[in-house]
Amino acid sequence: MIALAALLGQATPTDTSTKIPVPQVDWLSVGPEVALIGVAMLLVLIAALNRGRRDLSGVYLDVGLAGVAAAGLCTWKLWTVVVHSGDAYQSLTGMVAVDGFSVFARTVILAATALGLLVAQGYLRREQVEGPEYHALLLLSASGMLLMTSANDLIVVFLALEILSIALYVLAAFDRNRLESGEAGLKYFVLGAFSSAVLLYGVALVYGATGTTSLTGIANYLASNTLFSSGLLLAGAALILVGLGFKVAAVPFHMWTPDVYQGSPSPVTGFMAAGAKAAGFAALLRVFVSGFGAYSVDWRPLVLVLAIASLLLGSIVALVQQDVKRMLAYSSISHAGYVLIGVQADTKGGVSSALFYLLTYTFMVIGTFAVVTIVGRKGDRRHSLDDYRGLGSRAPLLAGSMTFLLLAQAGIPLTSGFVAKFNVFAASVDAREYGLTLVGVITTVIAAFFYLRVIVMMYMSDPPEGTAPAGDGLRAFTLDPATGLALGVAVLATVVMGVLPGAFIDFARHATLLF
Amino acid sequence: MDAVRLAWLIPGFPLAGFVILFLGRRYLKEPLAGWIATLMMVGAFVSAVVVFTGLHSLDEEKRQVVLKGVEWIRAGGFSVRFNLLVDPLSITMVLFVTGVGALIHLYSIGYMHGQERFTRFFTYLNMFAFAMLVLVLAANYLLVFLGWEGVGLCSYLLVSFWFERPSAARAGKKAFVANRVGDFGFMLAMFLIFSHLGTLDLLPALSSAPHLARGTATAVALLLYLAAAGKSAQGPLFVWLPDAMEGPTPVSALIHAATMVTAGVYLLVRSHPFLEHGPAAGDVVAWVGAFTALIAATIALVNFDIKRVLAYSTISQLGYMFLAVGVGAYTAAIFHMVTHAFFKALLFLGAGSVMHGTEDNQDMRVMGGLRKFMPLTAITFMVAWLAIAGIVPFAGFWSKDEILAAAWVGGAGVSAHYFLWFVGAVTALLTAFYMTRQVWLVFFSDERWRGRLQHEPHESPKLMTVPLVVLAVLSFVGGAINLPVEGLKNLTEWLHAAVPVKPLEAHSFGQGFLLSTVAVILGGIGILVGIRIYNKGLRNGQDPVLVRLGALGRFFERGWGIDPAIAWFVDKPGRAVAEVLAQPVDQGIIDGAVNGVAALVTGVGAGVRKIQTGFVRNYALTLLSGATVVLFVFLVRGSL
Amino acid sequence: MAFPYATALLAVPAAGAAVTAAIPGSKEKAVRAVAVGVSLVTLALSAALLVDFDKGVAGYQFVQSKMWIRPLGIHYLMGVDGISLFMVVLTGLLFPIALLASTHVSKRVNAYFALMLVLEAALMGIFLSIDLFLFFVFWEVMLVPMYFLIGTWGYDRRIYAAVKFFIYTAAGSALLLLGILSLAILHAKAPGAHLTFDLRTLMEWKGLNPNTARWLFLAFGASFAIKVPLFPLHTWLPDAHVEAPTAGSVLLAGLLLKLGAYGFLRFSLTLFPQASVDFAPLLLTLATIGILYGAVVAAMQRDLKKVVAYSSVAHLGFVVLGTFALTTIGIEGGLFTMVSHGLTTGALFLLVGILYDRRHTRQIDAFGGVWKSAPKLGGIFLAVTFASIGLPGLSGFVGEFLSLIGTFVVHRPYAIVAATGVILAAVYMLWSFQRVFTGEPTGDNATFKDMSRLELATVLPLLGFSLFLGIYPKPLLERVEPSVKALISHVESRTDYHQPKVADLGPKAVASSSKEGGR
Amino acid sequence: MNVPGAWYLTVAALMFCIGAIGLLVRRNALVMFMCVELMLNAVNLTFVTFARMLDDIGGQVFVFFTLVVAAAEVVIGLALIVSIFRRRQGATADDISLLRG
Amino acid sequence: MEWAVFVVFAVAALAGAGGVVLSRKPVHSALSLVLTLFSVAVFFVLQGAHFLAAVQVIVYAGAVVILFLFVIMLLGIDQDDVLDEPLAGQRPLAVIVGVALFAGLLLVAGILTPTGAPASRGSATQGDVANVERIARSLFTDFLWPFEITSALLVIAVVGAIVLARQSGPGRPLDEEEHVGAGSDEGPAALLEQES
Repeated sequence: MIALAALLGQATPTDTSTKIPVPQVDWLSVGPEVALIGVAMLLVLIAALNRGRRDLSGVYLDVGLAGVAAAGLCTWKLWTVVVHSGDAYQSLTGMVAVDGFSVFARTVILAATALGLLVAQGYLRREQVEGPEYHALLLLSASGMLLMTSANDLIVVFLALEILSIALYVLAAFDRNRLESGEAGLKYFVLGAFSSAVLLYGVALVYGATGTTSLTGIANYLASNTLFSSGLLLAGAALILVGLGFKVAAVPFHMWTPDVYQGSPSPVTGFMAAGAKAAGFAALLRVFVSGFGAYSVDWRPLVLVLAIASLLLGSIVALVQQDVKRMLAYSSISHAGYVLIGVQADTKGGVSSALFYLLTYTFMVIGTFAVVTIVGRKGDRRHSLDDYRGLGSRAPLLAGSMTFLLLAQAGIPLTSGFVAKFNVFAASVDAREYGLTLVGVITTVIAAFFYLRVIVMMYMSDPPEGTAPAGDGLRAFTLDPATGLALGVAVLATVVMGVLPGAFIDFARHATLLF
Repeated sequence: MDAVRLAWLIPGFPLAGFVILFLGRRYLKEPLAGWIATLMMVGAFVSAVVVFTGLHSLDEEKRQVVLKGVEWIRAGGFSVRFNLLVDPLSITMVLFVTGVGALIHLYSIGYMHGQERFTRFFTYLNMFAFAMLVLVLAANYLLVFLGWEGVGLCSYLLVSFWFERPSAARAGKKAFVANRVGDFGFMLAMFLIFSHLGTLDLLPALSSAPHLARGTATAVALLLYLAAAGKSAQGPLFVWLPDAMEGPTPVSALIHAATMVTAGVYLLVRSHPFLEHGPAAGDVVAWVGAFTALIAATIALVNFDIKRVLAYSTISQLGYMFLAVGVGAYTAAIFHMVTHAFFKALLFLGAGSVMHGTEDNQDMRVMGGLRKFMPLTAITFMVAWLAIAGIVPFAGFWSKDEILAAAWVGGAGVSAHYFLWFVGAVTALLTAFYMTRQVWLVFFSDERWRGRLQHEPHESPKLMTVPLVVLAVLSFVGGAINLPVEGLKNLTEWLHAAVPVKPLEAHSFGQGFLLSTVAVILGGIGILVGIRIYNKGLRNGQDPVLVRLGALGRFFERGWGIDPAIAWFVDKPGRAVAEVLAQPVDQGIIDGAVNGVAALVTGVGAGVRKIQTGFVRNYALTLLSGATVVLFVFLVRGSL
Repeated sequence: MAFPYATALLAVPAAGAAVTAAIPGSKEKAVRAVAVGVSLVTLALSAALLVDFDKGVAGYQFVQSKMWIRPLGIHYLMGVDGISLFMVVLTGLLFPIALLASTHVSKRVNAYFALMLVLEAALMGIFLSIDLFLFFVFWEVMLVPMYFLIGTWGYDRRIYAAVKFFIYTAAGSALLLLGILSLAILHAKAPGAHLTFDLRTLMEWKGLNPNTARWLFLAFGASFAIKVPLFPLHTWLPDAHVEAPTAGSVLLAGLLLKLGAYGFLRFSLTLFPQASVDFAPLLLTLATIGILYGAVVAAMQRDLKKVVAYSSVAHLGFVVLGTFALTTIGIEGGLFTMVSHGLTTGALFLLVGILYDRRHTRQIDAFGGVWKSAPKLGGIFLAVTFASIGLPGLSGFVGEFLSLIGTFVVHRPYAIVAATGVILAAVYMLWSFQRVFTGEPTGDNATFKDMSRLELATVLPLLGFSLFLGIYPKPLLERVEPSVKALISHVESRTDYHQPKVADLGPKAVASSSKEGGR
Repeated sequence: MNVPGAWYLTVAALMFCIGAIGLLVRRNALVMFMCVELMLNAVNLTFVTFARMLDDIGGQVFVFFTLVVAAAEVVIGLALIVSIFRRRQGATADDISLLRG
Repeated sequence: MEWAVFVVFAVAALAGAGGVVLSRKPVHSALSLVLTLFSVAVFFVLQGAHFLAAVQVIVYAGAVVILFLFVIMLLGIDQDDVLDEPLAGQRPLAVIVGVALFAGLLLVAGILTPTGAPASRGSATQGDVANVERIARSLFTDFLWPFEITSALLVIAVVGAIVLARQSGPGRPLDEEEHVGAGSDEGPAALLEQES
């Protein structure tokens, strides 16, 4: 803020000439975003130069991964900077927050991006989709997510949201061979645009209420002034909550989720579930906990209701689904509920537990969708529960990974899912929200039921007649090494964070301390 | 003292026999197994005699010896050791248990000849003897209970020895379950004793019984009586005993006549301080005993199964013993127990011998005039008959006389004791009558078996008749152990160390003599009437008494309808309740609730799922509605 | 440094599971050999633990402590005391038997045995954990192998049973998790305290609001009550027991049901003494209902395995009864019953499994006269039956008697009603025996194959231990007693409750009290 | 003289709501997009009005960004519609509801 | 004067908005939209946002609406929209919710009075600097970062449009069997229901 004031002081009164003082750019603070956008453009360039002459799909993947790695390096560097400076700060005239929180959230998103690229590789090969557009869009979307995590201004939040969303609309509609894909894209788009408009209106109202869109500005204004009427601010906050709630698929703004998750290409769904949710929650946390922190008395009950609704609806409706992707969509709604429990606690513990949850969920869900991608086979169509029948004997490793990941999603100990839920509940109990925690633990039981349905199909129901017995697994399912790698990493991360979560929890806590 | 220590050997011998026979069951076959078992019983008997002499040589005050064994259970102040209590009461029991037991073992070698599971039979028998001896020698209620349940187990195993016969299997189970009802009382009695006295050891518990509140003492006594009623077939619980005749006859003789069924009497005599301290219990015991005696006698009157008649007779005689216990004539009860053991074992063995000789026939309608074919059996059987009928000077006379006299005097404050005496006297008359009926139907009258049996009846082998003779002698002279003459009341004096209760006696010699005379006359009448009626055997296969009695007779024949009553009032409703609990309640309501919750959740899911119409405008509507609601909630809350 | 028994008991089966899983399923013999070998090693370890155990000590022995998840204050904290010792030994004993009895398993053999060993590790973990979080981890993990064992290798309705089992118990665990969390966090908020899940620290904390304690007791209790299972939360049990493969049923009955009772003892009583005292009547009532209800319903079952399953409901009722009598005798009786039930019901399930193997049915009507064609089977079945219905001289009696008498001294009505269960047990067990084994065998029952050596080797040890403990229960009771006494005195020190002292029960006390009454 | 900002804001709110209602009632995807545009314009008007009322240039700058976003959205949205409805002539947004439940 | 202009264009804007929603033909909706957009541009001018007014006209009227018209023509200009409502209650509910939202914003929230601090980033109207320059200054200083990242948005728009507009590879028709059952478990009936 001081820097900002100084800048303003320099800029406005005297200098009426055309010279505009360019603000100092702290490149490192936006390094990850820049890296991803840059690589995305590079990919488009490569494609343009190559013009489909050679199969460069491997190169695209490598370039994309390199971009993620570069972004990761920047993030790591940022971490050391934040830790060394010991305090959070803002760069680029207060538009970008540089703090532990953004570093952690970026880590989550970069992990999702890397895994998303890897999972997609097998899918793209199988569906014979050439060209780097997929990679480019994915990276651009990821850059939007990164922007969201570090956004310290509502306008940046809005733009980042649009960047990540618009790319996802396209990705959702990417599979032109399936009508569902197009439908998913269109539905996502219509509702996304609608919710963005609502969010934007909310931003406008908050702007009117506080005279600024900077989150720190809002927080300072609210902390130092008593509004004679809080209606405008609360209306704005409510509409922002709607817009972000839409992105994280919280009930009642969740309606798009099942359709879009089911219709989108499976790798996209995985990426969407992990990344978009993480980004949405990062923004939600930053806007509400830090921006509207002074009004937490008002928004906490609302988030409580959203959390309960998400937990219950997500898990209950998932029970009756026959399509695994759709079931996972509902499960993602209930997962959003768990993260909301952490948000609702409105404490450092709550925020860190939400962050940790997002980290674990990223690996779980992308791993799960990696399996879904493989089982979907050519055409990406075999997603009904029946398609999993006898998977345990046809492809033991695949089924084993799926089982493990589903158990992790169900929150069975020694998986990251358990530790994540444990943290979230701990935060909630710490905030004395026993009722909410109770709903949370009960829904874990309901949720266990539908995860078990898949497991039952894989192991306990006999394979459908006519399919070859064990040993034929490799021919039935094409396992791309990249997808396999992603699956392996996801499982490994889920194990590690389940068995030795201490370091990760510390990371999340540390991230929250510098928030 | 050292001789007393040999008491360990008493249960030790049969236990050893059990272990040897069980482990060596592949190699030990007929008849070796039988001999081993018998030998063990003889060993036990000999040790018992040695212990008896040892104990006898002690001063009367020191005649209660506790032999310390290892600890069995100890938990939080509750402690039970495997201690043996050697005192006149237990040794008296031990003597006749081992003595009669040895004879029956011997008899069984002959009786079980050719049986498929010969070795197993003797294994069970030895196990039974062991358990029975533990029961009587135990110095602790819990240890008594160990033996108590042990004999129940053996009873189960032996009754359903021929488990291929469904009736035998059923009878075994019935016996065990009826006993369990009693065990329930036993356990509660122990709980009460422990919770009030802090110990289950017999001597300390009994000596401190007078400190108990009257109500508690009565409760303990009644609960113990419930246990005894189960084991000794009293009251409605007697129903198992007639069915238990499905077992091999030596088993009936040993377990269901001489030893196990008397355990209840032993238990009450042993626990007499509770009875004395809770006199209301004595009333119950005496009254139920008297009426059980009467009812069982009436049923025996009209039954045609040679063993069942004896079973009902046993119930009846046990009723006498309980009558004695109820009026406080403990010695009389024990006395009758001993003599009863002699003559009832004899009767059963005799019946077994008859069956052995008549192709396992049990129906008295298919007998008659057998004395010519099995004279020894007939003679010994008749000795027992006179003993049970209470004819001077047979053993039964003395003991029964003592009980009736005690009832007349009415000790322990029992109410309406003259009436009790009257019931007892009527029962005595009936006893004499039905036993005469049995003797005449079996050994005298016409030979109704002709044409119905393949072979002519024959006398049993020596192995079986020798025990008969021995028992006949005992039945004849057994009364000598406690003659109602000062100085000859050996048993009373002997038992005094364990049952230090003043024996009840007639107020004067004249009164006593009169009572005895009445008893003998009643017995005589019963016998004479019986002979008169049954000398001609049956009339066209019909029992004249049964015909004369008409509806009453059929009522008797059906065992006073107690079995059907239990079936109607306990079994049927119990089964109905169980059916209701098992299906409608458990599966329907409880499990239904569980599945119902699941179905409800799924149903809600299916319902909510319909909201997801697939139309994007509809989704937008939900979103906008949500937004509006959020807005309103937010604002309304914010303005509050 | 003492031998790390806890870790060894956990690691050996876990490592064995990994090895077993790694062997190809086609090498069936190797899989079996490795699995059985591993379980035998574990048995040897638990036997060594039994020998090494210092029987005079009330507290935990062989404690191992290591920070696990630092930010949450969670320790890898394991140890054994008198209460858990025999659960560990029972686990060690039942697994080799269950594995040996798994002869009929033919599909995915390696997975089966690996899951069994995972289950063993999890159970060891449950019994050895002193840290609540660690306990919960094992508690939940245990569900997974059991779920697969039932669901994959079970009988016709296995999936329904497996899912029901999982969901039902998971529902309980959910509340348990909530309880553990709330307790630890409330404790952490107390001045001078930090976040910890160490049972020993938490049980010494006196700052818990009594009302909160009651709620927490209910949260813990719900989970344990489902596991026990207490009426009316028992309906998962018959389904799971019946549909599970034989070895699974053995373990379910032998060990998994004990978890609930163990939980009550280990956590409910220690952490919430006052609430335990307050809620004791409720639990005693449910336990008593369970005893009668289990027996009555068992009597009406047509499926032999269901008879045994419902009998477990009744038996575990005695355990809970003894536990919530809150007397040393009662609790020791409860613990004893746990071990005894593990032996006898385990054996019963093995025997029912044998019957099923021969005839592929468990319907009681289908059998009859089997004793004649298979005398060993009949004899052993009968012996086990008597052990199960509490015949003195066999282990069942000691436990039942102690729990009942321990209850009687403080809560007479419950003990009296519960004692009728003794009658009912005889009814249903002997009735079943009668229908299956007695009579003249016909048809397939006439050619019934008697028990093989292997089958004898699985059942006889159980029967042997049952007999041994029935005659000489001292080795168990004397090791259990110090811990139980410490537990009771912990409860007494925190509540107004005092168990009646047996020393006060003697004749003199009676005399003086009657005098007082007279005044 | 000057029209108070409140009037502009009211008009903007009304436009926003009309746009929202339009999106909910029209079945044609194109018209639905137009309604979104209406809503965005309402927001723009709100921003500009607040900018004037608070005398802050920031509000006007936001509108600039909104315009960019709107343009990008339209491009993608129309491309989506074209790509879908090229295959299904004369369809409305409702006709693509394979995914539901 | 300003009042008169405001009233006229307010009516026009709302009429245009109504036209968008109520017109039978998409073309008419698009033309109504132009009316509204133009009115909003006038409001911008009235409130001193001259630069935005210009951009509004150029971008919206010049580009966006044209694009709409292109697409309408591509998909068939002469088609009347189906105006009947298959969803029971959708329309009344939509209106109710819309009105409720409006009422909520205006009455309960009272959005008409800003509560913020004035001029945190420089004045919008004061001083003698032109509106364009004010925006430019703000855009390249305070809002430099958002301005830069809009580039990503545009790249996405371009790439996305290419991806979506590319002719679908095989261009094969969908067999019924393929997509039925994937989404719903209600079978082919569900699909037929929508198409009829």
